[in-house]
Amino acid sequence: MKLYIEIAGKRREIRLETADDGAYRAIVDGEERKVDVEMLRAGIFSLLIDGRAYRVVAEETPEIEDSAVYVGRERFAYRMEDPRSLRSRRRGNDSEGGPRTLKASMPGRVVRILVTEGDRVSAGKGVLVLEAMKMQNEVKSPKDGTVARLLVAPGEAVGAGQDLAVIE
Amino acid sequence: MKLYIEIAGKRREIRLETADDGAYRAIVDGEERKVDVEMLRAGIFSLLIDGRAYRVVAEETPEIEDSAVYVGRERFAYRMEDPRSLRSRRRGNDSEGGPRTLKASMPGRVVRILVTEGDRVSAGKGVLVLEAMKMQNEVKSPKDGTVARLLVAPGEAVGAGQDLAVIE
Amino acid sequence: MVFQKILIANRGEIALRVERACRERGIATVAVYSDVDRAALHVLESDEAYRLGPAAASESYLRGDKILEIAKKSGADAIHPGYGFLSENADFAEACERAGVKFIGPSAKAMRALGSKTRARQAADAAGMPRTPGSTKGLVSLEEARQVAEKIGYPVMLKAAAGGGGKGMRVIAKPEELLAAFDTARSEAERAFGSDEVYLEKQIERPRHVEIQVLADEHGNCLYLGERECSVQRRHQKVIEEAPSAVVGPELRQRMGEAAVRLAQTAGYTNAGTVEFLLDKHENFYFLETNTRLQVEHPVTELVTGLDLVHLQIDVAEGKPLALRQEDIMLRGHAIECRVYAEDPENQFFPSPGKITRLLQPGGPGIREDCGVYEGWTVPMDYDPMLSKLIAYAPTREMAIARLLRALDEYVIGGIRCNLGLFRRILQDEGFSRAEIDTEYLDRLLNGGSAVMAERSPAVELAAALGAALLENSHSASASTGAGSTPSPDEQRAWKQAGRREAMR
Amino acid sequence: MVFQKILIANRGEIALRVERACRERGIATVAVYSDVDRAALHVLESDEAYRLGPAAASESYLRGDKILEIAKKSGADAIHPGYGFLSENADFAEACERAGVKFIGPSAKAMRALGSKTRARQAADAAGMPRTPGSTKGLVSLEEARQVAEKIGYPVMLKAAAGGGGKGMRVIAKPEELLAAFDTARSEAERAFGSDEVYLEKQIERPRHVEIQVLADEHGNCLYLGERECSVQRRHQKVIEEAPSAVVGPELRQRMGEAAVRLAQTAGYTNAGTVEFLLDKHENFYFLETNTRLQVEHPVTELVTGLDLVHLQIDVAEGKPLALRQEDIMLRGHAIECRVYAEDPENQFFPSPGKITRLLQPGGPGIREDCGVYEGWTVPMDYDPMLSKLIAYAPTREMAIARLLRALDEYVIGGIRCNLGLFRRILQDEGFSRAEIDTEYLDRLLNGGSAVMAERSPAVELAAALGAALLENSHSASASTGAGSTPSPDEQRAWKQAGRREAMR
Repeated sequence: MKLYIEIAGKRREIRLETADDGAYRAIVDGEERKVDVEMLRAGIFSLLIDGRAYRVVAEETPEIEDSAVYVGRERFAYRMEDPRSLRSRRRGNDSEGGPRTLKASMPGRVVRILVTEGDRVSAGKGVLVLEAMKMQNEVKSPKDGTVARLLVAPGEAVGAGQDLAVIE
Repeated sequence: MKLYIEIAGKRREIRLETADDGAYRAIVDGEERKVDVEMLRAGIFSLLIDGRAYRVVAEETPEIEDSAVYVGRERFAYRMEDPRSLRSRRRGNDSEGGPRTLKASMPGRVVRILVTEGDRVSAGKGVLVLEAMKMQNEVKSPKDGTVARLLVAPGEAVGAGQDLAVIE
Repeated sequence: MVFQKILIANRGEIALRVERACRERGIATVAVYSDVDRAALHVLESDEAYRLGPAAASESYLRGDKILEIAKKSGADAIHPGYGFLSENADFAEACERAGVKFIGPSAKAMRALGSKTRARQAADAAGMPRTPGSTKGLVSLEEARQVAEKIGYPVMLKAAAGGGGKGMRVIAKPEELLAAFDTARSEAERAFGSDEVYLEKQIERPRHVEIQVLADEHGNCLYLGERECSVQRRHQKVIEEAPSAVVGPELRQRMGEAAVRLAQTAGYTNAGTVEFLLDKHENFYFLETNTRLQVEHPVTELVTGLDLVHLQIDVAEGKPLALRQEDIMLRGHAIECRVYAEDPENQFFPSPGKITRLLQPGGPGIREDCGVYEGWTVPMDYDPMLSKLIAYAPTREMAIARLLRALDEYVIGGIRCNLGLFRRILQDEGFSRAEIDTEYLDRLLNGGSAVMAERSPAVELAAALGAALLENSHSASASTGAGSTPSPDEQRAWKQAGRREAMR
Repeated sequence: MVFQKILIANRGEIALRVERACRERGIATVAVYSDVDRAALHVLESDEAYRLGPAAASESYLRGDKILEIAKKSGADAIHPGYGFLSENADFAEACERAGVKFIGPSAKAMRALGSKTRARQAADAAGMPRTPGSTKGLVSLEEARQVAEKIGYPVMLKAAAGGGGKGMRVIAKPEELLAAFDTARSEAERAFGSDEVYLEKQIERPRHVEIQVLADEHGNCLYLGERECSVQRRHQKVIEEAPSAVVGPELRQRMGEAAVRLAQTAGYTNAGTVEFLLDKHENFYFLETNTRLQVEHPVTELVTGLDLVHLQIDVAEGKPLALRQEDIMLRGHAIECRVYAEDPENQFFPSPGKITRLLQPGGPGIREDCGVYEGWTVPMDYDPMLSKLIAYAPTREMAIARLLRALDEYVIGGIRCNLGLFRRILQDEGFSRAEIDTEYLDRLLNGGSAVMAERSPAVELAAALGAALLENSHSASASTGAGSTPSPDEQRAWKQAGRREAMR
């Protein structure tokens, strides 16, 4: 299995091969590494690389686009590019101009909506208010424009990253 | 789903029914109980029965015949009799007379075998020695008889309950 | 009397904390829960549990009437309110008294005397205790506010008398700001606390927040159990607390402690309570307010005194006289607590409720964790974001810091964002090591540029890349066998064998 | 000097314990492991890890040569031996000295002086310390054994000079038993310890086992850190330990402590060590033996003194003079430790290695767990059965007992048998509550009939039956969807919804 991974600001090519005895070989960016792997339980590995020990823990994020591993205490978000990988996804790129979709910055509940469809808004103007864990947060318009659509209603619970409104 | 269960010295009939709304109804020995169930994670339940709270934890034993649950700190071994249940098994009954199979009382390693096939042994005579965790344990003949078969060799690792020898 | 059954009118780690104390005394516990808390730990570990209502606190944990009804129905002798929710609600305490259910805390009367900040300031004056200059009654007009501010000198703090947790508080640097602040603070106070009473006090320059734990029985005995320093705050919310304070010596401790005891006794206070002070750099201390309940940060006091505050609360509520005298209270070693929150320090500290998909907890010498969550638990969005309290004890402050950092290295919370990284940053900061902290310390640290990223060695990055690849590999493997994201025992075995053969070279 | 890197020549909880201390000091750690320990926690939490060899200790953790080679190759400054394995091996300590790798423990010379029980008895005489009557040299003949036994009076104990952990020990009640015992003990000692030296001592009637923790630096300073009572034993193996002893007052503590310090100083002892005594009911104490290493039960001393023994060991090994004086050592509160073993108290205490399929660990106030295992770990059959040490601290002995019982209630270890139930039985025993314990206490308790089964209320039995049924139901459900024994997220969700609707009525 060969895969490309974007992690810690680098793009790496990793080949994992099953050797004849059922074991693995790893070639990272063309360089073969001596790696000893032990899975303690699902998603928790002990890696020994040149004698150094690393505790690698999968975060097990529910969202596919948001994969991360911990090495010791450090969190590394990553993105796979292997077409065979289940988790490989392209992120939708927001175009710079054109309509912009307002997304929820945190999971929460919509407590107030400050505009109505058709309103003109300027960049930085509050569009609606989310509340979670006793903290209110005003979601602001990213640009000057018109409120094309409101996708949520007051009282509605939203997840992080959920679309809230479209500004044209 | 209806099942029979032997637990804490009692045989109980339990009917679990899925109600129309996807919920459950429990009838235990003909009596309907008000039970509120919440699974915290696989094998860990919170039960509320008439307001009392119980933490029920599945032991997740690897051996099918050896199922147990903990209620709080107390361990309850149980045996299912539901033919639909995966785990329902009949225990093989050792016949009182006739050949007797010596079983390992603990997982361990066979360190010495004290008899050879064909030897006459009396009840209580040591047949072999198992070692685990720095403790040696002599496995003894359960009856007067002849060593019909030795099923293990010195140095061999055995699991708890594994057959070691047959005494006729 | 000895309680047979206690209802715990709270949730999260504090509910579990109280349940554990009850179990240690052979007292049965009654838990209450809202709909989103049915699977919470405090329900799992209780002896009885009853539903309160929907998620919103106003329909569940704040419903004193329902809670009292459950207490009576279940035959509870007493109610422990924890902190937050109904813990400082004098009406609820009074309703308990009337219903013959013991409220584990001060009397409604003492709570009223010390609960309002203005009344507490009057009590401080009566007890002859230093407080910040300013008004001791609600301001009736902007004109009065102007006069007071003029007299004590700017900058001043405008505060809600009924406030708490940093809400309804405003710093006013110059006279021109007073008008706008006065009106908005009043209406904000009215909305948040149902009272528009506000007052003014002088702002102390770079103060430390140092508070005294007091404990009073119902027979007139009152002790102080040393101080806690809680200067590391963000938006007036405590983030890290420690005991003892690095700058409080025995003499100052005694002066502050005796002042706090005097205040408690003046108000007829009973049970555990905290008297908060601001401390300036000249060792002058100023009464700030009183918390008429157990504090979040009580464990640091427990670790340095060797006492158990919840047991002592129950002793007192059972009517026992305190078995300790002031000279029995010895402080030893140093304890530091981190409040682990579901919030994202890298994204404006936004709340981060959701499912905890991974939880590895630290342990070993000197580590105590009072945790209210578990792997698989979905942190609801409806309450306070506190997940857990991680506390380290060690012989010295320096070792306690090192120990907390070690514990943080072991700690993994996955699936939601949390503030573990913030603690690392603070605990590794030189200013914090030197105990050069005040209530604005953390804001300065956070504004002083983004965290210096721990240097990531190429080796660690390689490990991360390989770890991620291995993980994807195991995901693909299990996907192809159709077994979901958890590898089957067979697959795990295959991995193990692979590891044992020390292959991959 | 300050160590940069320490190799830990051990496994299990003690290896992790030492790793944690090193991490707190910024010292890198090197773990070693046998083939069955590749996935062990002490490997996971180390900075570097190297394979020693096959499972058998003689081919792995006892291979001093390999360990020293790894130390040199990895650039470790020092080796911490933990307890057991090479920790009391003077030849290994000497090899470390020669190789310029600091052995964290006493010098080989001091270890030899106190490691052999007969030589230690001579040292005790030299230090003017009371010891059990009997020989101070190996017995050369049965005839000599007869004479000694006659002189000190039966019953006597025949012991291996090189023995430990209760092995090679025999009680001889009358002269007729001496002949057979003498020969078998000699050959057993030869087999187990490579030395057939045996000696005789008078058996003390119903003694308590009380030991003194000592700590000596390399500059001639030596302290005692109070006592531990370890009278609860099975087959001369400690099961429960506590500090302080319920029967040792300040005066007796001082006498025993000073005697222990004298012995250590006579032998030129450095680092942490333990001097074991038998204590009779008249407060007479008799020197028993010395353990020239950190003890399993060191945490109870840490909790009552507030100190950290592993840090202190490293300080001493780094050549630092002790920063403490005897008058700084204060005992506060009470600590009790349970040694959690993979053994089956209901089946003759047979070992129970195997996979831990379920692990729920206790926490909260006053609980420390030094644990070497995790859920999913397969406990190997090749070593000591200790899984974990559960330790409770509380202001009083009574509260510590209650707290341990509370923690045991929270604790679940599934998949293998363990002795949690034994601790419940002891901690609930009246004799133990009254501290009426001696080294035969546990045998009497276990022989006094089987455990009184905790009464199982019909309600609990019903909960168990329903729990089992629900479990089978979820197994069947997942079987029918082909997802193995772990319910899928969807199924879990279905359960949750079922729960929320409060159905099942």
